[in-house]
Order: sequence, then structure tokens, then C-alpha cells
Amino acid sequence: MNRINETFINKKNILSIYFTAGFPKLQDTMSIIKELDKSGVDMIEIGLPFSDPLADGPTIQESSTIALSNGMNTNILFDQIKDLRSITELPVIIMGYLNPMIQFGIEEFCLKCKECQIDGLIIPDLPVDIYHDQYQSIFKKYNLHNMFLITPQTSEERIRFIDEVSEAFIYMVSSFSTTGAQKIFGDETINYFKRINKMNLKAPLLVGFGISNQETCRVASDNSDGVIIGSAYINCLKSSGIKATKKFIEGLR
Amino acid sequence: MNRINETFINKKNILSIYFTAGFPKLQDTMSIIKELDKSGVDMIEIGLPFSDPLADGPTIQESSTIALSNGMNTNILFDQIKDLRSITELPVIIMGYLNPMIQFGIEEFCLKCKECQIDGLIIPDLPVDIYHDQYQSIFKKYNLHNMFLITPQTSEERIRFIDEVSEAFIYMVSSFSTTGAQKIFGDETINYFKRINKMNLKAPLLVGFGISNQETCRVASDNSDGVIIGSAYINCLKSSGIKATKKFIEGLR
Amino acid sequence: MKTHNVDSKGFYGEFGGAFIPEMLYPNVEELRNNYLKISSSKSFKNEFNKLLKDYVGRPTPLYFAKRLSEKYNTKIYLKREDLCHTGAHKINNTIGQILLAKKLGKKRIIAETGAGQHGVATATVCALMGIKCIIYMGEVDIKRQAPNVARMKMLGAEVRPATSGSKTLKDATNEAIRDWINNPVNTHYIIGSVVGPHPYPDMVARFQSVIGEETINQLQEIENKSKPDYVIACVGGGSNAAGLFYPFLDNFDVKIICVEAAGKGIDTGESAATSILGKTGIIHGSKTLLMQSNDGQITEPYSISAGLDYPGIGPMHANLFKSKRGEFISITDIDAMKWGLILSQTEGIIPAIETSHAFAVLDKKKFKPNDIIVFNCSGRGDKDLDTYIEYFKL
Amino acid sequence: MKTHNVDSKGFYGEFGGAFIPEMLYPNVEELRNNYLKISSSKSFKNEFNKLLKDYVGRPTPLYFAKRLSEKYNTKIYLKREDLCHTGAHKINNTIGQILLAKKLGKKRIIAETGAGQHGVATATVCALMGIKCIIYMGEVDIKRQAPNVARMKMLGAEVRPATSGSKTLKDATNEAIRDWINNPVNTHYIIGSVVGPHPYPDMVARFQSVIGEETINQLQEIENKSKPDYVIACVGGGSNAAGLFYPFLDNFDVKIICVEAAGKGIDTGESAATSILGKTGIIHGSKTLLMQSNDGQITEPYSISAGLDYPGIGPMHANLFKSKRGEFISITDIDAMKWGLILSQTEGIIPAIETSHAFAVLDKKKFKPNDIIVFNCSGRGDKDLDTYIEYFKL
Ligand SMILES: Cc1ncc(COP(=O)(O)O)c(C=O)c1O
Ligand SMILES: Cc1ncc(COP(=O)(O)O)c(C=O)c1O
Repeated sequence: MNRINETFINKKNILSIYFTAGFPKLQDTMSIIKELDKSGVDMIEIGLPFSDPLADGPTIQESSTIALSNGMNTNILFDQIKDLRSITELPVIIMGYLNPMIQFGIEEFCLKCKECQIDGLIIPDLPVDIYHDQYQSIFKKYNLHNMFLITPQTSEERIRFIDEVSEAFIYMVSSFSTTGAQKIFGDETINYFKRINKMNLKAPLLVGFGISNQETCRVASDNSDGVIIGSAYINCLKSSGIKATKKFIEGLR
Repeated sequence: MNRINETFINKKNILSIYFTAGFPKLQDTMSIIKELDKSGVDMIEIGLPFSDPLADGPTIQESSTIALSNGMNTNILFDQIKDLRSITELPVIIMGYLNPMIQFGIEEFCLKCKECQIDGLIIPDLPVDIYHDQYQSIFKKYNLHNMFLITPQTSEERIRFIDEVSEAFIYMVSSFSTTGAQKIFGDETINYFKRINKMNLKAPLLVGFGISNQETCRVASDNSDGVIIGSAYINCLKSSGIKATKKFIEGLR
Repeated sequence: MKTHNVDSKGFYGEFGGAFIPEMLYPNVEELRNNYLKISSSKSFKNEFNKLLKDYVGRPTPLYFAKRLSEKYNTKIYLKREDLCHTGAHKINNTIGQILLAKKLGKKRIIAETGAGQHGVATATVCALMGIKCIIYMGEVDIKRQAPNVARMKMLGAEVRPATSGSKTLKDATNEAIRDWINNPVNTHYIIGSVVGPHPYPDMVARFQSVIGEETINQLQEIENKSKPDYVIACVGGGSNAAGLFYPFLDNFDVKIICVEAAGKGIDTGESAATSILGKTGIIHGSKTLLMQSNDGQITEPYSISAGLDYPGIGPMHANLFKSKRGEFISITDIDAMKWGLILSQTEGIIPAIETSHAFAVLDKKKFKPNDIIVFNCSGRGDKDLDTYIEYFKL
Repeated sequence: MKTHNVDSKGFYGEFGGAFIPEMLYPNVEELRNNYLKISSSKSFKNEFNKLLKDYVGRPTPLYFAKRLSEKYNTKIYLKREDLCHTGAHKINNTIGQILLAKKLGKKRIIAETGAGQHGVATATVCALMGIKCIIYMGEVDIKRQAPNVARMKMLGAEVRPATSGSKTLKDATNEAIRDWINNPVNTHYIIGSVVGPHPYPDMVARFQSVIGEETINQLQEIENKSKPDYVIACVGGGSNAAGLFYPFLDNFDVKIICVEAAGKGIDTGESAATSILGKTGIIHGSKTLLMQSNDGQITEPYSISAGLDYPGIGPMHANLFKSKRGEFISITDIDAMKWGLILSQTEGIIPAIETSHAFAVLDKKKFKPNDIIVFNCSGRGDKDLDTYIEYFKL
């Protein structure tokens, strides 16, 4: 049990916000976390930028490119967030691609997460099978939960397997798509939400990819335990800066 | 027997001059003939310009292109020289390629030559064999002599055949080359002249291609019955005009 | 039965022969005396066939164009000369001639080129044999066909601009002939089509006849028939057509279609449809049909395709036209370009613009569902990309 | 004996696998479940082999390079993939994958391309089958490789610029993967080399293995031996190499040489010699050697040849390197360009610059007079003419 699990026990309609570390400025990480905490979000995802973020859409990709050219890297991120818990008690997740973690050393990476009191990881290019076979025991050792994605195309059998391996929540990808803001959800998406809900999975579900406004937030929350917002927040940071966070979050509720 | 044969009987060291009809100006034909006659040449070759004179070097080729763009054609030429015999009693030869003659009609062409009192033809792309089989009888009817070329590569057997078919003279090409002015003859050329002379052909020999000055004229004449000059005279016309003819001819003797 | 092949004097009916200046006589005579003897010798054949197989990539496929056949409700085959090394049929001939030149002890090769395909094919075989190579090319064509000029230079050939006349193929040919006149002993002139004095038309046709011979074998294998109903090819000088038609010349069951370039249209003055616009005359040593003024001056033809704008056609083709053995169809720039795109998008084959002309016949003529039609896919379109790009604004 | 082929989990030793986002799982799983079943079916094999023969022009010759062999006093053979339709080995794979896509009922094809060869090969087979085709290509490469862009457009493909990152091959691949994520049901992604998640490396290697299989038959016929002493190929992603090596992977009598692009030199920071400069990591769904920062960011490689500047190599090759089964040699721009000219002028074959790298090994390594060396002549140089022209000031 860690902060993520507790959040799902204690709260409803969870709002989890993603941002890319090092964007817009290299040193913005802690300020953004503080703002998010103040604005009443339920969970925070820190994106560790990667040169080739192939599961991400143009917005997050661009923020990653800028973050990297700002000089962000794994060491710097861990250094920035070493006092994380002095500013927030929200569950904090690192979202990143596998290669930078491998280069850092998986065990080393987990150790650092633990030191910074990170609660979990989302690694889009680490398939559940490989996680299960090679990584789970290491992650456990450092009390890190790993979250998996499911999509409208994921088979029932596989969803059950993911549910079994999941220790915190399942990331329900809203549509066939890379990350990126959408305005509304179509019938197909809503049917998919309903189909998954009927499966009565043990892990809670957060809907991500394409949440951008009150409307998509509401529909997603009605059909799950909450939402994850990424691109829309990055767009907000880009156009209005960190100070606009509170207003952005309020606009979603 | 026509003017050409008579010339070889009566004269030595024959000097035959070629010019392209229609060059430098369309109407220059008769003036040039008059000048040549006055300057003491022994024989005149009128070039009927052709678009693709592949046996000729750059000088004659260029003069042909200019003549054509001046508007020269077969009809005009015959029209220009219809009173040829009012200005010269020298033997006059038309040199031209086969295609324009075919288009004019070979018989028609010969008839026109006869009307203008032309004495002979040089048609570089009419091989002796085809002449012998198809054209000789027509040419004879109009008392036109046809001249053939030999080169350092022509076999003895073929030279003998050409000699047999020839009614006036043989055009001895000085070297492996298209027309064009040379400064001196090498040993190889001189040996070739000697070799041909030793064959004791019945037809007289004129050396052509590459004769440009007193020196080449002298060497050629020493080894034959005379010379044909083309490119060098075209160059003279080009640089100094018709009036320079006399001086040019004197410079060769 | 009258043959449509060459006779013993080098004529196809009234066309052909060797109308050459005496300066060329020894060279041409040497060839005439030797070409059949050498090319029919076992050692030559072995070497020729081996190079065609291992170097050129023969046999080229006879490809059944399924989608095109469905669209036109007939059976369309493509003889894939576009897959030959260097990208066109031209190399079949240059391989043959370079071997001949070697047997004749020649140390220097010259050639003319228009579009550059023949120049590249010649430069290629010269590099292969380590023989010095000089290519004459019209100054205008050098500018128009930059990639092929670069290829020739990469291959070590010297490209000499022809600056006379209209500065295109005809003038390059004149320059090559002049070079040969000036270098009669050590030099062989590789003519690139079934044109020029005898024995060139016959010699080139024989070297290209492998196209037709393979077609027979391949049809036998695929269709269990040894002859098609139609053979269709574009005609510039006529070598790819001659190669495909060769074994069928006197087989009247096989209909022959020659496709000429109409350029901007037969009546526009910008055309290369020699059979319609030409008259009998002499060009480059051969008696044949050629485009000329009333006066007998050779006129400059026009086609969007540099390989088809030769003012004459080979004497074999002149005779096919005169005797009506072949049907002659002329295709405008517009239709040819359209067919370049159609073939690209229907079969995934970007043809040379020359080749595109042949396919346009499909819109001009109705074929029966069971007709077997063999098109000579004479070359690939890479050399023409600039023209396609500009034309279609790609 | 340990095999150098793929294992049942999609790994070559420690390399390979499918490190893909869940969004791609169904697509990749569908392929993994079907590729062997479909591609080993009789009907697939018939269709595949027929197209390779009649459309691609296979078998490609195994050409004995006489003059080169004499110069280097050894026996040099060229496997002539440059004679394939579209000009490189790439089409062997696209033919296989388009047939697979058809059997899987896909209606839309996507692909990435760097130099454009794979894009052209993909656009070609899509035109052949009448299937919609979208090619992702870095914005920078679109400018560098204009002729291939034009070819793709002629063939009816849509070329979409990748504007992210360094705007080259790696980014085009990212974009293609994103497209696939967004269109998982109706779309097949034709990857162009032995890279990407399992089963791609194995699937592509199998489709390319015809290169090696033909080599065996041809050597048998020519040399009366079924195996060469050396097989040598350039490695970008590694597909042409994989195709040639395939039947010899576990036959240790046959020495394997992989040639990488050193660019301006290994130590200059402008290089693509992955085996030397790379470390194990994950790129495009595969665990393999790749060039990256200490931090694990994938770095942009450099080579004068657009087809070799991929920051990774296929997992098969990573394993060949790790196990020392293959010898890895890296060749600079300068040496590769030099060899482009040497091959052109010694054998009349203008190679792709990728291919030129392989031949440069002749200056790096001594071979014995009786060694039989097979070079994969992976592609022709037409696409590289601009680079050659500029480099040599032709
Ligand atoms: C591809 C292609 N087809 C046809 C031709 C026309 O020549 P021919 O009529 O001799 O086949 C050319 C000439 O360059 C060519 O390159
Ligand atoms: C001719 C040629 N050779 C080699 C390559 C490198 O690819 P691979 O290593 O997959 O064979 C390419 C890639 O574009 C190519 O075009």
C-alpha cells in the first residue's frame, strides 16, 4: 500500500495531472508540483523527457524536446525532486520511456525513486509480460507501483492479466491514439468505457489520452475512477505559464 | 570529254577551290565565281549546303549552316548559276550530299546541272558501288562526271575499282579526317601520296582535305596533279570577304 | 514469301544500305565482313550470353500486368527491359558491340547519345572492359539530361558536347561519325539504335533480338503459346521495337504495332512522327524515312521524350511501314505523360517517357479479351523524373 | 550449438523482443501470430515467388567481378540486388509484407523512409495492389532525396513530412509508429529493415533471405560449391545483410562481415558506426545496440549515405557483434565515396553509397587468391547521383 492506493481508497473522481520535467524551464519542476498541489489535484505525473517518445502526441513530444534542450536529464530530475515530500503529500508518479531508465540502471533508478519518495512509474514501452518476468520483483523491493495501459483493442484476456499484475490503477487509453487533447468523446469511446467497467476489475481505472476540458473530464469520470490530463496542461503551461495552473484545474472540475 | 578532262590535259598543278553557296551572303555565288576565275584558279567547286554534312569539318559545316539560314536551297542555286557560262569557262563542279539531290529528283538535278553547264559532281555519301549500279547511266546522259574519294585506308583493290569508274579525277583525301585546314603534312601522308602515285592510275589525282597554305599546296602538288582547297578559302571569305580572293590564291602558288 | 528481314545487300525492301563517305568505307566494311562471323561464333555467343545473364540481369521478366489487364479487359504482358542493368534495353546492344570491338582489336569506343541512356550503356560496357570511351551528346541534351551525364562521368567516360546544328541527337551523331572518320583504325563506333549504315541496323537488331526470343520462351511457359497476338513498342530509332519484333517479323499471326511520338501533335510542326511526316531520304548513312524540308534538309523533330526525337526511323521500320506489315500509331506528349502516371499507379512501374508512349495505344485501339499483348517496357523512368515532376507539379 | 537466428520469444541472444506501448500490442500480436503461418503457406509462397520472379526480376545475378578480382587477387562476386525493380533489395521485403497485409485484410499501408528507397519500394507494391499508401519521411530527408520523393508521388503515395526531432529517419519512424497507434485496425506498418519489435526483424530477414538462398544455388552452379568464404554487406538497419547472411548464420565456415558507416570518422561525433559507438538499449520497440547519450537519449547518427544513418542496428546484428560471429568494420565517407567511383570505373556498376561502404573492405582486409567473397550489391547509385556529382565535382 502506498500513496496511490490510499488516494483511490479515500477519494473519488480523481484528477491526475501530467507535466514534462524541464518544461517550460529547466528549473520549473518543483514550482509546478507546488502549484498543482495548491490547485487541488489528486495525483501528479512527472514526465521524464525522452528523445523519441513514440506513444506521445505532438504536444508532449514538443515539450520533451524543449525540456531536453533545456538540459533536463535523469540525474537533474532526481536532484530537483529530492525534497519532494517537503512540498506535497500527493502521490507522485514518474512517467518515462524505458531506454533512459536502462541507461541509468533499473535498480539504481528505483532506488532514486524511493529516496525521492516517488510512488509509481508509468513506462509506456515496458510491456506487461516483460515487466512481469523481469522487473516486478525489483520494483516491489522499492515499493514502486507500475501502471499499465489498456486500449479499446486490448483483449479481455489481456486486460485480466494486466489487472492481476497491476498494484495501483490501470491507465485506460481513451481511444486509438497517441496522447493529445480532444474536445468530446464519441459513442464508440463511451461504449468501450462501459465495456471495461462491466468487467469489474480489481484495479481502479483512470482515463487518459485526450482529456482536455470539463466535458471530457465529466464523461470520463462517470465511467471510471478519474482522469489523467497531460497535453491540455502542457498547452496551458505553454500559453499561460505556471501561474495559470489553478485556473486551469478549476476549469476542469 | 568535258571541261574537267580538258583541264587535266592542258594544265599542271591544278588548283581547285571550293566554296559554300549562300555564304557569306545568299547572293554571293556569282561574285565569288567571278573572283575565282579572275584570280587564276583552274577549277571551281560549288558546295550545295546540307544540314548534316558529316564528311565535313567545322569550317565548312558552319558555312553550310549560315548558308541555309541565309535561305540557300537547290532551286535558288540553280537559278543563281543559270548564266554561269557568261562569266567563266573553268570547269565547275557541284559538291553536295545525296539527300537534297534525291528530294530534288536525281534526273531533274542532272538536267538542271546540264542546263547550267555544270561539269561534274562530288557526292561524299554516294558510294562508288551504288553509283556504279544505279546512277552512272543517268549522270552520263547529262554529261556529268562524278568524282570519288580515296583515303589512306582505301584498299588497293577498291582504288582500282574507283579508278575504273572515274571519268575525270580521283579526290585523294590527304589524311584520316574530315575537311579542315592543316599546316603541314607528316611523313605518313607523304608516303601515302607516294604509294598511290606508284599505282599508275588512269585517272588524275587531286589532293584535298587539309590544304591551307603554300607549303601543303606544294607538297600535295608534287605528289599529284593538283589540289583542292576548301576550309582555308572559307576562312578567308569569312575573315576578309570576297575581295581577298585574289591575294589568297596568289599566296598559294 | 518476302522477308521483312535484311537482305544480303543490307536492304529492307528499298530501305537501308550504306550511304557513307569513302572515309568510313574501311570501318564499315570491316564490320560488315566480320559481324556475322564473330557474333555467331561459339565463344562470342558464350561470352555475350554470360554477360547478358550475370551482368545485365537477363532474362528480363515477362510480367503479366494484372490490374491493367482487368482495366482494359485483355491480357497485357510487359517485357521488363526496364530491369536491365542501367535501366533500359540499350545495354543489350552495347554488350554485343563491345565484345565485337574487342575481337576486332579496337582500343577506343565512341558513341552518340540523346537522352543519355545509350551513352550510359556504352560508358558502362567500356568501364567493364577497361576501354577508353568518348560520348558525343548535343549541348542542349547535356543540359536537359544532367543525371545521365553524371552517370557517364562516374563511369569514366568523356562526354563531348556537340555544338553544331540544333545541338541535339542528330548533331551528336554527326560528331560521332566525324570522330570515326578521323580515327578509323583504332576506334569502334557503337551506334545506339537500328539506324546508320548497314550492317548497323541488322547488327543492333540481332543483339536486341534476345528480347523477342525470351518472350517466346516465357509465353510458352506462362500461356503455353509461343506467340502473342500483338507486339507493341515505341520507336525512336527503333532498336527496342526491333528486338521485340525480330522473331515475329515474318510471322503474320503476330500483329506489330510501332508507336511514334506525335509531340505536340502531328500538324503542329513540333512532332517526331516520322512515318507520317517523313519522306524517303538518306540520314546517317541509311536510306530510310526521315523528316526533312522539301529541300532535303533534315529537320529537327520534337518530342517531350529525348529518346524519341530522332528525325529518322531505322530502315527495318521504314519497310514495316511501307509494306503495311506494321501498324504505326502516334501518341502526343500529353497522352504519353498521362500513361506514365497510369502505369506508375496501376502497376507500380514508373516507365521512361519513351516507353509511356507505347502504353497509350491501349486508349487508341480495342483489344479482345483473349488477345495476348506484349508491350516492350523499354526503360525505367528515373532519368525522366525531372520532366514528370515539372509536368505534374509533383 | 547456439543459433544466431531468432528464438521463440523473439530474441537474438539478449537482443530483440517487442518493447512496445500497449496501444501497439494488438497489431504486433496479430503479426506475431500470423506471419509464420501465412508466409509458409503454399499459396503465399507461390504468390511471393511469382512476384519476385516476374515483377522484381529475381533471381538477381551473382556476378563474378573479373577486373576487380584481378586487381585484388581474390574471387569477388557481386549479388546484384541493384538490379531489383526500384533499384535495391528493399522491395523483397515490401512484396512479402504487402502480401501479408492483404491476407490480414488491411486496407492502408504506412511506412517510414530515410533515403527513400524503402518508401519507393513500399509505394510501388501499394500501387501494384491498389492499396492506399502513406510514407513518413523526415523533412530534412525530403529535401535531400527529392528524386525518391517524386517517385513516391508518381506512384500515388502520400509523403508526410516528419517535423519532429532531427527531422530524419528516426523521427519518420516515430511518426509512422504514432500513425499505427492511431489506426490499429485497418493499417499495416511496413518496416523497412530488420529493426523494430519482434516479429519484424525475423519477418524482414525471412523475406530478404532469398538473397542468400539464391547465392547458394548460384555458387553451386558457377563454382560447384555451396558456400562462400566470406559474405559482406553494409549495415544500416541490417536488412540486406540479414538477407545475404541468413542461410549462413550458423555455418561457421562462412565468415560474416558487417560494414558500418564511420561517417567523418569514429571519433568525430559525426558517425553512424553503431557497433562501436552504441550501447544496449531500446529503440523503436527493440532491444539492441544503439547510439545514445549517457543519459539514454537517442542521438542522431551521421553518414554521407542516408540509408546508413540509423542510430541502431537490428537485434540480429547486435547479437552477431556481441557473439563475435560477425566481424564489424566501419568505413568513412571518404573511403565509401572513393569506392563508388572505383566500382563504377572497374565494373561499370554505379553503386548506392550505402553499398559502396561494403566494397571499401577490400582495402581494409587481405583476402586469399582462392577465397570466394560475396558482396551484397544492395542498390544502385542513381538516387545518389547528386551526392556523387557534388562530391567529385563531375
Ligand atoms: C527507354 C527507352 N526506350 C526507347 C528508346 C528509343 O530508342 P529505340 O527506338 O532505339 O528503342 C530510348 C532511347 O533513348 C530509351 O531510352
Ligand atoms: C541500397 C541500400 N543499401 C543498404 C541500405 C541499408 O539498409 P539495410 O541495412 O536495412 O539493408 C539501404 C537503405 O536505404 C539502401 O537503400
